[in-house]
Amino acid sequence: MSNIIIILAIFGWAILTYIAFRLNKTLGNIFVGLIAVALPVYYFTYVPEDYSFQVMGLTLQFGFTSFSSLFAILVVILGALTLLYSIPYMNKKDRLGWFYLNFLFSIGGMLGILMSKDFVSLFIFWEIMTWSSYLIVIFSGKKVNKVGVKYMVYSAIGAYAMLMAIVLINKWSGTTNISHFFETFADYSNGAKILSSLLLLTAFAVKSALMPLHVWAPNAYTNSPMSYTSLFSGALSKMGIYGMALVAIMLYTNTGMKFFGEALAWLGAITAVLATFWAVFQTDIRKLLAYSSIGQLGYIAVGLGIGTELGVMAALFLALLHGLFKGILFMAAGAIEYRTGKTDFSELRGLIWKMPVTFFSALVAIIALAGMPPLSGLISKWLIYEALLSSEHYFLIILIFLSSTAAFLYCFHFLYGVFLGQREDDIEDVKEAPALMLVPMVLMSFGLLALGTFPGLIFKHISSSMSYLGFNDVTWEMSVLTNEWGNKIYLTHLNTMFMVVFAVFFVIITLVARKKTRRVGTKDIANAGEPILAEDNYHFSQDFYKPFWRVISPVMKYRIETFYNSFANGIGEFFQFFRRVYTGNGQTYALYVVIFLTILFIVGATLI
Amino acid sequence: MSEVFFRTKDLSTINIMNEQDILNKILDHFGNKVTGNVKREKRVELFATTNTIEDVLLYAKHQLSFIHFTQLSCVDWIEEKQFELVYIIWSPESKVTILIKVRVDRENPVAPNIDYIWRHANTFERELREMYGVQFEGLVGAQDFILEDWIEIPPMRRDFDTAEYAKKTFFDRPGRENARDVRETIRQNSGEEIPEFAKKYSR
Amino acid sequence: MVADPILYVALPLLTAFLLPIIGKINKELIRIVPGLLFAFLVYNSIALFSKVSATHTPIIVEIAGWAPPIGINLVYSSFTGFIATIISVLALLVWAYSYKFKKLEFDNSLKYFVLLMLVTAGSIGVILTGDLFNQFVFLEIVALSSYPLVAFYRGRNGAEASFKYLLVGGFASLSILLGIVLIYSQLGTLNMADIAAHIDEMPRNIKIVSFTLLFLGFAIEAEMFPLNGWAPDTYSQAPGPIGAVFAGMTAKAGIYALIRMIYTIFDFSGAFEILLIMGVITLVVSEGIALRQENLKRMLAYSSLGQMGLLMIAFGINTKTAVIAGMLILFNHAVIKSLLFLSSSFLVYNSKDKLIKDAYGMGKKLPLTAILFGIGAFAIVGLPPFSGFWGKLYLLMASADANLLGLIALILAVSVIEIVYYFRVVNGVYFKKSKTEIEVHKPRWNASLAMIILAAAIIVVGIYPNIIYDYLVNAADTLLDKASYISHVLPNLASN
Amino acid sequence: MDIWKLLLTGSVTTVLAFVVGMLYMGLRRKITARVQNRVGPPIYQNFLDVMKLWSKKSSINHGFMQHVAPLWMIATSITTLMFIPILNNGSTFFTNLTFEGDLIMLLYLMVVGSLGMALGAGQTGNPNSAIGVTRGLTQMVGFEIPWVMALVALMIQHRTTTVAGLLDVQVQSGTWLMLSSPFAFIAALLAIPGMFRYSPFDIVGAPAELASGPISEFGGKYLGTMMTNGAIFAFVKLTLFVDIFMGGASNLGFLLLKTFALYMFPVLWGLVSPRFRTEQAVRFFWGWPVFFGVLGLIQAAI
Amino acid sequence: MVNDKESQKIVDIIQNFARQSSLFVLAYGTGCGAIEIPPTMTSRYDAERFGIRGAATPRQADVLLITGYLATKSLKRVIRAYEQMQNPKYIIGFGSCTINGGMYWDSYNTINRLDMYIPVDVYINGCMPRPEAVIAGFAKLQKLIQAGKADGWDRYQKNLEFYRGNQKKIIHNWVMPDYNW
Repeated sequence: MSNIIIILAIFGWAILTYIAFRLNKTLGNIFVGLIAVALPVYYFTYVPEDYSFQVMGLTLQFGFTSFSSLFAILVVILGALTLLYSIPYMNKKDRLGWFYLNFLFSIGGMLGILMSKDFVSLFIFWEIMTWSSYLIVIFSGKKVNKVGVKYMVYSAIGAYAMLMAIVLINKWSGTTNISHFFETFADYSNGAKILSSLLLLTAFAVKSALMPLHVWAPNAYTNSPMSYTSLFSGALSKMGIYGMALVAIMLYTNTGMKFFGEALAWLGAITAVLATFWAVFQTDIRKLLAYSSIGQLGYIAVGLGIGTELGVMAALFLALLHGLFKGILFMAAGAIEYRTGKTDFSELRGLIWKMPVTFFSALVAIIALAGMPPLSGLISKWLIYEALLSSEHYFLIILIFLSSTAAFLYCFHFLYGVFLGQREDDIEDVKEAPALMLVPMVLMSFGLLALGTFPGLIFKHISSSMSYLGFNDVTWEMSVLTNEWGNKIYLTHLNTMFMVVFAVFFVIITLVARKKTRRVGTKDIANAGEPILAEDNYHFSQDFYKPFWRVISPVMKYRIETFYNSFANGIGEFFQFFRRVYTGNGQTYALYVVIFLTILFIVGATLI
Repeated sequence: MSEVFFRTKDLSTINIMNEQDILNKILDHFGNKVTGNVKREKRVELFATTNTIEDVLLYAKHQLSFIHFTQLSCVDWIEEKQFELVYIIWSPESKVTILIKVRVDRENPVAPNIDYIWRHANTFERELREMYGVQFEGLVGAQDFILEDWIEIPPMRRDFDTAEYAKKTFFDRPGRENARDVRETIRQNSGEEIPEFAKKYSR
Repeated sequence: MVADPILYVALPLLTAFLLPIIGKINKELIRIVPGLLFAFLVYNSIALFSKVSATHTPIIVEIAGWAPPIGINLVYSSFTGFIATIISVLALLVWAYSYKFKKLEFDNSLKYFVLLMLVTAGSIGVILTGDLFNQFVFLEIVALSSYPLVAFYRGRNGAEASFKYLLVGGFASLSILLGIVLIYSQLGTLNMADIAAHIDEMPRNIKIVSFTLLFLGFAIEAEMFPLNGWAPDTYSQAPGPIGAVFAGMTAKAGIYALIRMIYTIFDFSGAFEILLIMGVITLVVSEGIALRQENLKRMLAYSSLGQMGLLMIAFGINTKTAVIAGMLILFNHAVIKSLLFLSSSFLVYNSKDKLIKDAYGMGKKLPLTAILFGIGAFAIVGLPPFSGFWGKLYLLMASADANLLGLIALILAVSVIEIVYYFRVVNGVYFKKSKTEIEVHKPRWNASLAMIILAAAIIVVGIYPNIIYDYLVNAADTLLDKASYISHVLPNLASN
Repeated sequence: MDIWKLLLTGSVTTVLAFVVGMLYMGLRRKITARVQNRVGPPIYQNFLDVMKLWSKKSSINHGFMQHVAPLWMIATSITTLMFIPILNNGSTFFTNLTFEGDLIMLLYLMVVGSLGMALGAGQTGNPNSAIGVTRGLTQMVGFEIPWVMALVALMIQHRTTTVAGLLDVQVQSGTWLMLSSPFAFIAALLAIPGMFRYSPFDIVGAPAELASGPISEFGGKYLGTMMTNGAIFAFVKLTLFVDIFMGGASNLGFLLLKTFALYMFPVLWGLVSPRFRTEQAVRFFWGWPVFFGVLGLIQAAI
Repeated sequence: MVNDKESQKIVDIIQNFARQSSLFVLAYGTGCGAIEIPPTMTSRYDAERFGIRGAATPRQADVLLITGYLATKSLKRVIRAYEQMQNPKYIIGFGSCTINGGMYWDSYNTINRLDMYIPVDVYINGCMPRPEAVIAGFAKLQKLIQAGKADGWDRYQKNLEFYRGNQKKIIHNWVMPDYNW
């Protein structure tokens, strides 16, 4: 019972929070703060119990598995931190009660998905999550149709694919129990195997924004408030990964249908490459991060697709890690938006002087995102490469490498465009973000730092959850990574070495000519002797990667969005034709009746 | 004016005219507002006023195919208390250069802006504004063009004494007065020999 | 108090005739008396329905004491009772909603309530009766009272819509009547159970012809494509609550007649397929047309036609799950579409053309109505935890059981289209700025209460559908069990 | 791991790398001069340059990131150096941390410096620096692909991801990998000039166009650190390449010989090439080098 | 660090040696003298053998080479470039225009004596001086540096008032940042 209580409590609390906000803003904020604290505390202390009941002749079952609890950790931690972050971030806006209602509903929906043991309850919570996130996507009231409805339509396509799979599974196996489905999956006919797995993969691919179905993601991530986007990209998209992992791995272990895994891996790789390329050319920080999210989710799909032990480990590790660093980055973007009201690269510059803490959190996140030592991103990248190498995916690894190298481009663009470059007078009154916004970012940065040297902290959970997926005896060490060929890297040595050399040279370079080292303003630059006037700003923000664009533009011209749009228009036009049937003329209608009668006679005479 | 402006003649149909024809055409068209003479071969001189100069230029450009604006210069007739603006245009058809001279008052030098006829006239006008102080009505462009922070009278006016100004503003190096070899002076001042290899190449 | 199926028909008819006289006593009574009547009908339904679902045997009432093959009888089974309950509750809510309707002056309200009662009585009569000709009569009552309701506002458009309805409805009546005549000429009986028992005796040709004629007539009332040309006009021209009445009552009566004919009277197995195919066509075409509608009422009307298509599909599949799904959809359609019609009529209350554009920006001005409309939209596209979801799920499960994979995909694709046009409207209501200044008409407490009850029903059933699940199973059993229907109505026949 | 021994051997390796790298760069200047019919600076000229830069009496920075950017680079270079086997004869003196990392890690470790540089350059506020960085990163996307293709081919073929493992393969078989996997070698070799950013791939820091690009605001001790880093990193890259493709070296003499021979390739190529624009450079790398990389992958797969 | 005077001397000698043998030149190529720089640096005269090479920006440069006349407008840029260089830094005035105005001695717009505005360590005379003369000038500068006498940067720092006064005399609209070391 205690399982379902956590969700019902969240939904109930959501409504209470709504009421509290109607009464008083401060009271509402207190309610939000309370649940942000209570959620992790409750989650990490309660004893899980299974629970089931009957609805409409269907059995709904609830209970965490060792696999889903891994994601639940992410949801709970990120949910709590984003809630805390939201309190100052959203403070100036209206309709807060509505916002938090949906916020908590989507957290509840996610936890519900994770604790659903049957498909129907999974679907119900999936849809609750979808519409609550949709309501937040359109919360700002901007681009509601262009972005919001698009998001809802793609989500619906995914969800309905899942629904179709559910009813088919229900028919084939007589129950909607998830584990029963996977156990009996091997007995299905080939068509059933392919159909059900394809439908489920489609469903989960939409949420995790895999390539042909990613179209909604950039705009939806951009349009929702940043405090929610942290959760959206960090945790909500992981629900797709959760389902995809289940399906992909179960397919592998039960049937050995390698083709699906390969296809998934290739899709993931293409997603990673194209999304990264798009991210490189974005001019809005939120969009950049959104495309980057899609790319990272592509990596995860690759890891799941190859389906070896290292691959799945990499995917799960990256899934958690992505929650952390993309959480930080979206929060940083939110902090910038909160303080300056701008998100476009052409308007932002030099914020490191004003928001150093935000900068260093973002820097840590970016280093992790780019996969550089000494942070934890290296581990996820390393695991993916080693998995690809040992499973001999020659070309996938090249694609992934292309993507992650191109990722440096947007990483630099983000840091430079926002934080570095010349200072401008209009940021003079910008202040560092409020403490409550910084705390989540800094906490997560520490998490990234710790995981960079001691990934074992999270490998512990991953190995136990991988046993659920059929990988028993996953070996892991606190800070040593081993690939399938027995090659190891010692993270402690690597990171200590780096830090020590860094520290030694830091001392040297700081001490040499210390008294004669001056810090000058960013307008004091070597500019062919021309002094930069107060009204000038030489920040580089236009056509940032023009040469790169010239190289890859032949490929990037083709966008799948155009195809989708023309398809949708085509449907509209097609039904416009039918609209002419309803002429509005009574005689025509009478004629229809006669014609219908004639046809019915003919059909009836032959058919009945 | 707009009539003239928009009705451009097809260049291919124009007969190649000599200097006298051009002069006659202009004088016929403008009557007594413009005077002029043929100075020498391929060169026509016209005298216009600030009121007629735009019409003359437009007429010459669109009717007589003087499509090339060569230069706009200025002469300081300080004795007559006048500036003379010289508009130089040239036709690729007849290969004739026309100098159109316009006198403006030196005390209040104002002339019409013609950079809508030729875009690059803007540059000449800004230069004249800065160097002579001639004001062109409605001229757009930064005030500081070549000179920065100039606070004296415009330097190309004849009443501006540039040597005196240089003496006053910049520092003269002693020894500049006679025409002695500089190396001699340096040797004298610092007592240093000219290096051997430098001697080889010295005159 | 007494509870009897006969009261469903008798009381409203009686009250309808007495209402002008009552109005002479006190004008306020004109508004109050129908309410009392509808409240009684609701009580009647609950009492009867609990009895039926407890005993699992239908209540059969023989009018004037004649035994069924000869006399007219009313059959109140789990199936018919369920629909009758929905209709009566809906009638009560519509009354509550239109009590103190602004445009209802004394004369108007008299007409309005009389017609409302006639429609209710007719609809319930169609559902309860066990006699084919009697069903025709009730259908005519429904139709005849619907025509003036459509033209209630006396405008040119209303008259035109009403005339179209009249024209097509005339065809329906004619064709039903012909069908009945044919059957009577062959079998000499009009009782449904009796016909069903002796349908084998009919010559095949005449059976087909009569079936075709009846099918055509009922299909017109059930708004089947392409016979539903009248429907969008009537929905959009009638007063707001009447849209709900059409969607919740008359259309239900039509579809019921169709179902009863196909399930019970005739024994054509191909009929189900025809129903299924026509349902699919109706669904796809109507929803597709709704996609680009600019008129809010018409959009809702086309959506309603689509729902009718869904119903036809559900009953066309002809399995138990499918019938349960059909009942659920019937319930959802009645509740949700009524809510949508009722709330949308406030959103575009003072607008002349009832365009979607005119509802823009109403989210701020009419917060309650807008949120209720939003709930309706969320429910009708089948998002959990609203009741629309269960209907859709069951329909899909039924299609899956019948191996209709393409149908599943089609229904889901149409649902996506539904999402597009409904969410556009909801977004517009909340986030777009209205270009023209339209005076806002706020719902009174009675209207709000009616809508809130509907919304509450949506949410409650959505969260805990078990409360109606058992009734649905009973109803499905009852509908599918043709033999027991015959044996209940004609106990003598079985013993023969 | 004996930490004191690591300290000793690590320092010696670093000094070796510094000296060799500096001399190579001096040689490059000398060779360039000779090719251009000049006398050229003395071979030790770069030591003087670094000394001069370190003895500058003042230096400026534009903020913390610029202050730490050179450190970031040099820490990267030295850390990378520690993970690269200098000799292939199992000499414990130059082992350092060789067996505690692998090639994938090295690939990522080697770009950390670029990020540090990029951030430092970004904070200076000089647009030329940022433009240079974008060009550098773009070019990196170009040359990393053939380079990684070559490495992947070798790694999968020999089923090891460590440099030491690849060295062992060559020592045991007695054949250099450049001979047994010629296509991978060609792909990697063509990527080398890009890594060194020598002409024709020197648009990143083109002095006349971009005022030396990313380093345009670095002077004094910062520039000195960067030049030091450049020397060490050049040695790192050359040694890594020699280890992977040319069988490593059993003593320092061979090491110098092989690395010098390898170093001459980008130097001499650069001498006779004009400058590529950024997109031309990327197109170049994604052309023939990638083609050879694909051939190498196919060879490895077969 | 090293406080002892004797050892400081040794350090100075070493440092000065490094400084004199590695001169990064920022060429301020305004006048006609700029055309003399390419032959100086390329194969005919090859200044690189003395450790002289070009620098792209003032931050990296040691020597500011002013090749010819300076208009008042370009003087501003020269001062700016000079102030951005890192100590120790040297200036070579190149051609007679920098010495006494040369042929522009009476122009309203070109300065006459460069050393009144920024501290010049070495003048190379001639109009224009040939590359040999340029290299001779550099050799002279190297000698001065080794002897520790090339202290123009120090003079500038100490007499900043004087130089600023002269500069501001012709640059009326003073928008430059302060010289802060």
